[in-house]
Amino acid sequence: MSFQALRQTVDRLLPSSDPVRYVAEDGTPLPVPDDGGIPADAVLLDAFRRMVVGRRFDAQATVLTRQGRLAVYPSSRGQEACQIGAVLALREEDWLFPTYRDSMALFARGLDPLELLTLLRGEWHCGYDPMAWRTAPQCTPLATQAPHAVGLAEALRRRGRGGVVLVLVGDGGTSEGDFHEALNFAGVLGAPVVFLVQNNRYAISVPLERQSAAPALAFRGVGCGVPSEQVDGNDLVATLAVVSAAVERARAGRGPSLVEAHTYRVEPHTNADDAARYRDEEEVARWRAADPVVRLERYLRHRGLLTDREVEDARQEAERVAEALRAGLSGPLAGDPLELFSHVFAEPTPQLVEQRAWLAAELAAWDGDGGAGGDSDGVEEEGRSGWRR
Amino acid sequence: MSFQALRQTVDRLLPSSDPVRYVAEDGTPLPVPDDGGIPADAVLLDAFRRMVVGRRFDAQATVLTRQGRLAVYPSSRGQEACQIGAVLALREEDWLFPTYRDSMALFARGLDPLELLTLLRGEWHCGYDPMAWRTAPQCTPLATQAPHAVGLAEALRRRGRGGVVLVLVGDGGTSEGDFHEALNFAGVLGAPVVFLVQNNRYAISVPLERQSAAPALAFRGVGCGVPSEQVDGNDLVATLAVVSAAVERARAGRGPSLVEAHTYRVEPHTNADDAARYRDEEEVARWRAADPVVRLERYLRHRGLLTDREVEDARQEAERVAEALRAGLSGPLAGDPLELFSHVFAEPTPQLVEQRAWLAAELAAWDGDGGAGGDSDGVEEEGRSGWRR
Amino acid sequence: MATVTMARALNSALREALRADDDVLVFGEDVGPLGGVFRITDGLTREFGQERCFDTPLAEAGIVGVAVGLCMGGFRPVVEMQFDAFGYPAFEQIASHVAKTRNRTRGRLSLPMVIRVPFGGGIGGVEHHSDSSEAYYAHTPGLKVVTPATVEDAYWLLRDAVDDPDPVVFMEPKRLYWSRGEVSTARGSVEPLGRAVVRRAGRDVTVVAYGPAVPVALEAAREAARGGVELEVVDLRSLVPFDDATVVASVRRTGRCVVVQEAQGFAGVGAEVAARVQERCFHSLAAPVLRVAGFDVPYPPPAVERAHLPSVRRILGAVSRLQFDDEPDLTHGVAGVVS
Amino acid sequence: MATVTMARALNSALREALRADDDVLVFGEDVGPLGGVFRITDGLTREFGQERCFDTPLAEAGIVGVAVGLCMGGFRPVVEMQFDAFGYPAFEQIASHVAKTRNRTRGRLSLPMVIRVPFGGGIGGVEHHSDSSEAYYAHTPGLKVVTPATVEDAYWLLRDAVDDPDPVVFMEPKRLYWSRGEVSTARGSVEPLGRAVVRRAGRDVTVVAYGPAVPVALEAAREAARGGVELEVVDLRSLVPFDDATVVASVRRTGRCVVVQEAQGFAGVGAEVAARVQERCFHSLAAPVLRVAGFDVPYPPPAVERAHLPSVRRILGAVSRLQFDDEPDLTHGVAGVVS
Ligand SMILES: Cc1ncc(C[n+]2csc(CCOP(=O)(O)OP(=O)(O)O)c2C)c(N)n1
Ligand SMILES: Cc1ncc(C[n+]2csc(CCOP(=O)(O)OP(=O)(O)O)c2C)c(N)n1
Ligand SMILES: [Mg+2]
Ligand SMILES: [Mg+2]
Repeated sequence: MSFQALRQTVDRLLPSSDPVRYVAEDGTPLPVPDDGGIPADAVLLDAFRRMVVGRRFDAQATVLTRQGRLAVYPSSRGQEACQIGAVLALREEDWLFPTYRDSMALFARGLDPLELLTLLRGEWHCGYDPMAWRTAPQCTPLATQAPHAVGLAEALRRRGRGGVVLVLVGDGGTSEGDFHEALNFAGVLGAPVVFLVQNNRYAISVPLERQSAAPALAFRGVGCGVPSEQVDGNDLVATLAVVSAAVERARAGRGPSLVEAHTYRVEPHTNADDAARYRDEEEVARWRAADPVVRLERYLRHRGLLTDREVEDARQEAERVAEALRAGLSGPLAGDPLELFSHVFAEPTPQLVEQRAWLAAELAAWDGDGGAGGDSDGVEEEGRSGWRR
Repeated sequence: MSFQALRQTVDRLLPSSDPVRYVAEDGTPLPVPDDGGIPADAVLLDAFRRMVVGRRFDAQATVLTRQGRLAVYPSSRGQEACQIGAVLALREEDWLFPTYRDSMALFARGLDPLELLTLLRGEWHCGYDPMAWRTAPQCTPLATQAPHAVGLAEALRRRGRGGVVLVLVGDGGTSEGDFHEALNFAGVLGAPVVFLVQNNRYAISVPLERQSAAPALAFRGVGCGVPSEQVDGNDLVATLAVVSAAVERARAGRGPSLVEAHTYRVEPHTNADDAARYRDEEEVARWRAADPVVRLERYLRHRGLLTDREVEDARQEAERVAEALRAGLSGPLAGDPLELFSHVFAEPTPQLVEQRAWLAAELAAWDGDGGAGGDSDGVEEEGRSGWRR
Repeated sequence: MATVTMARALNSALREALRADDDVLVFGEDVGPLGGVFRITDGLTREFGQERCFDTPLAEAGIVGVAVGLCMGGFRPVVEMQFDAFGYPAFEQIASHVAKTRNRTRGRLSLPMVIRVPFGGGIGGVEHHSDSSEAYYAHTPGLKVVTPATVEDAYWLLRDAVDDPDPVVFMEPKRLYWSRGEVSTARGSVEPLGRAVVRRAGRDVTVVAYGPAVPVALEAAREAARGGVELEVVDLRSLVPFDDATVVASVRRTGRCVVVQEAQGFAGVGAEVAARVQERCFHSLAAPVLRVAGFDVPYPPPAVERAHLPSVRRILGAVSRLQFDDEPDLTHGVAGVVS
Repeated sequence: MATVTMARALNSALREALRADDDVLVFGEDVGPLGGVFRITDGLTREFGQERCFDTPLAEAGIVGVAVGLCMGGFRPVVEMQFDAFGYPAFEQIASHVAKTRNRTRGRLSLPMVIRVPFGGGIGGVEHHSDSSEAYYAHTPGLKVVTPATVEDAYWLLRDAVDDPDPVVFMEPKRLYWSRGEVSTARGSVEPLGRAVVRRAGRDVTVVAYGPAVPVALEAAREAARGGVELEVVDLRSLVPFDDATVVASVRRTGRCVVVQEAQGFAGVGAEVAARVQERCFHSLAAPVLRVAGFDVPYPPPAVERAHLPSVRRILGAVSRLQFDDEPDLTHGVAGVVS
């Protein structure tokens, strides 16, 4: 490559030095670059409604963990703009690869709240049909979903029937080798995939400065030939615009991109975390004040697009969703132990058939004894049938 | 970080758009930047001598594979400038982390050719004492040595007694997750480590363009906050200068760097490879013509530093080394089967003690039968004692 | 002698190790100010500073690989894999380097590191938080693999692991973190790393267990005793090295053996125990060595994990089948699991 | 019926699979124009183009992870890990995703992929080129693990693996790549994936082996026959699923069993076989099930690898010890290895 050509390539790949922002923290519109179209009004109103409802859903989920109705819940509070903004950039034919953190993204994708909480409730590992929703299972092992996303994008490219893949990764996840391997693969394959790094400044307790010395995580792209951008992730308008541009570039056959959305995890990592051990309230308060939902509301009101009426409607829908969530999670945790053997392989191996028969016999014996669960696993003490020789 | 500060940081981290070059392909000196000092004459002459001897050693090793005296040999031909240039940037107190490819680097480090060939000969996995030589074992699993290098650099930093680490990686190796994890760790720790990527344009048969879409591999650094540079790896003077600058920056406590040296693997991947299957002779011929040894010779002659006398001396030393190599590898492959158990743990486990006793008894019985090796492993057919019930 | 939780005993062991040797370092994900997600490193950064106990980027291969380099520089790293499934990204570093470096270098380069791996289920964890990965490590020559079942062992085995000249994979049974027991910082009679211990003597059947399965086995022994059957419970403590002597002596005495593990059974450590026992005690055995293990399925979600875990009932079921025929018993009222 | 090498049979199997189904893709390191370092993919790029058979960046986790995504998009990837030790970087992808995705999604998402792993030693390879990693995979629920020992099986098991709706780790015994045999592209009587096969009938002792150990076992059987002892050699072919029926039937007939594997013994597949056999055939056994395996050491350098590999002598040694006492025999003239 000539000196000139390389300079141009590099300039094209590097992100802007300041995160893209369309809306000031107080909701005032900012000047928008020529090529950065503002999303349509209807889309922004829809986004606002989803953010309001999502926020309520998120708060309700956190409350349900305290009541033991969810095993664990990693809150999205404060990340509504980047999760919802990113997902609204997708069409139905596109694919989403979320992490455990991305309940708002899944909700914006249209999934039933109960189905998307199946994992976190402890009922099964994935509660929805990934093929039907074009949404991969929520991924727990950090960044391991990134190569899957690239592979699926490559599959879509090969089928030639359209479709783009959006994969979500946390700031911590970018340190994993899999993230890098996926980014590099995407560059080589030219696959239609968008990597969205939600940089919420913490990986559980590990702060960004111990995670990477990068000037910004968006600078990872250039080293793999992937065009990159950074955006204010609490600015829904900018996030939606930047991710949409990346998605449409992929759709047009112009390959992968990386977007870093700067945001903040307002709540502890999960309900089980104790964030006071590693960050101070002042920092959290500052970010609470930079609330993405409030910012969008002010912006929309400023532009005369939103009235009290729409806000009230959204609030009411939010309450309905919360109510449905409470109702849906009020029952006991369902689970058929014999399902353990049902999905290991398309056809169970002889070993699994045998083991299933053993468990079935054991369960039958338990029933005879007067109820399942009446056995000790050494942790909890419960009554059990007196075994005698 | 402010917009301005970030721009400056990024500029500091990015490599120059053209590989640094001090010597033209025909040996003419090129204008040198103000901050890029040319290495001292004596150092350059020493480098030349090592390159000539190294080249001969390399050729001899390739010949020895054909005679079955080496199990395998990955030739360094064409990479003498970057391997030797990089190693001459080190002091004795510094550490080197080589790969299987880096015989020239090890030779320049002062290791005995026979010791550094122990691995490739098949005698043991590492033939030298890494602690004595401050040289890690030649590493085969790609890029896995990179985090080790970072860890050792961090150890040196903690001891505060100086010392810098140089780690060698191939272009292919940069695609592995471990490379990225190491680079990112180095950035965060600020460890005194220099990553030298020898981009020889092939990973076995995989050409650079299928390895990465990066404008150059040196652009990997910025995403991990590691200052980077690219250099003409067939230009010993430039390589030595650029790596020295990186090493001295690390020595001064200013953290890690990444250097990409552009070079070419002139020979097949190893003697077992058939390079005709994936690249054409024309390309190889072009690079053969850009020979780093010839280039340095011309440069030194041009500067009046080198006379026929020095060249002849180097050639004679080269023949002596080749001769010693032939002699050293003329004997049978030595190996004590009981050593299998000697180094698994500091103290063998009871299981290993038991297994060792079994093998000792078996070997004794073999001796009784008239010689070891007289047993079939199903591959080669050899005579064996007639076992009868 | 204080009564503490196993989590606390592990914390004390790390603290004492950091005090005893300046070259000991503790690092990993969230082990710094947070004190680890299970608080095993609680307070260590406060007491010893960021230099001795620190958080790293989220990169398990990197963590283990950096630890290798620190060993080369004379340090003794103790690293944490946050949950056992999150040790898998480090598998290459562990199998190709941690396990092999001493051997590779003919003993010139030793790697005195400890890789702590919280393992096993029974804590209601979502997917990837309850794997049992000990067999992967135990099958890899060059690694010692240890797991405590008592609070006192947690303390002393971890101290031994840190002091060991070789790499030790230290498997911590998560669900025993909150179990309580006595531990003294004077060594007393605690056996060293490498020895198994008879936790309960009994003449009828030897039950071999380790880690989280040991309390279940002991409970089964108490239950069996009420029915007049005396189980001898052997706690392996160390999977590698394996204490053949203790196991073999017990089985030769009892003539019967049940092996209990939580991990999926196929090619697990329990298979090795069963194979060894029958190799070495064949003529003493009155019945086959039976195994009680997890099923050969991915670890289940919390809703059904109890169905997967070895239980008192399953151990007693196996014991009850120790003298009959070869066929696994599907018909008797008391079902058992042999996998 | 043509006589070809195993390498060629594998090549034909891939070619036929690519022909039979447009969704089959072959990719990995050097599998394109070079045809793989063992030439297993020779000519495939030429015949099917870069789109169907292609080289990737050097990133094993990435290769396997991308294959997962391609499966989600309806493809059937066949990926190569260049040597078994180079599959370790992909271990997390294999253990946490390849093995678990069907189960995770209640069967909605299946991963019909094949991971080809050249394995084992005996080829004079330098470090990392001779590992036997099958136990890691066999211990991981959700993976099928298969290994051919004959040329015909190489062809048909690979075809079966590609057609299988579930992920198959296909272990290729490197040192048999150059062995020759007949193979017909009409299926004939070749057993399907999942079944073991009696390669040689014999009344006295069952020798269970797989992959590279099978020819050694057959050679031992020929040798033993000269001494009047008839060994029955069972070739497992498939480690998961495991064919209990064939193994158990054989051992119940012979009453004696030796298990042979090349991998280090501790917690290996041979341990599982020994454990299962004694569980299911205890009352038929006249002697303990003995194992002949690699030592529990890192795979040795070429100079001494022969001392590590199971040999005819060791199998015969184990056979000769099948009826005596519990102690490993150190004194008899013919030494054997039981690990
Ligand atoms: C491979 C792996 N290692 C460790 C963990 C444990 N873990 C779960 S979440 C988390 C922090 C992730 O941080 P980040 O990527 O920034 O995402 P966030 O939770 O902030 O959304 C860690 C370490 C994991 N899930 N996977
Ligand atoms: C983890 C891993 N995967 C695969 C291999 C097999 N392998 C050995 S060398 C090589 C090519 C390496 O290319 P590169 O990094 O460019 O170094 P070069 O050989 O060109 O010096 C490969 C794929 C390996 N050694 N390690
Ligand atoms: Mg985060
Ligand atoms: Mg290369």
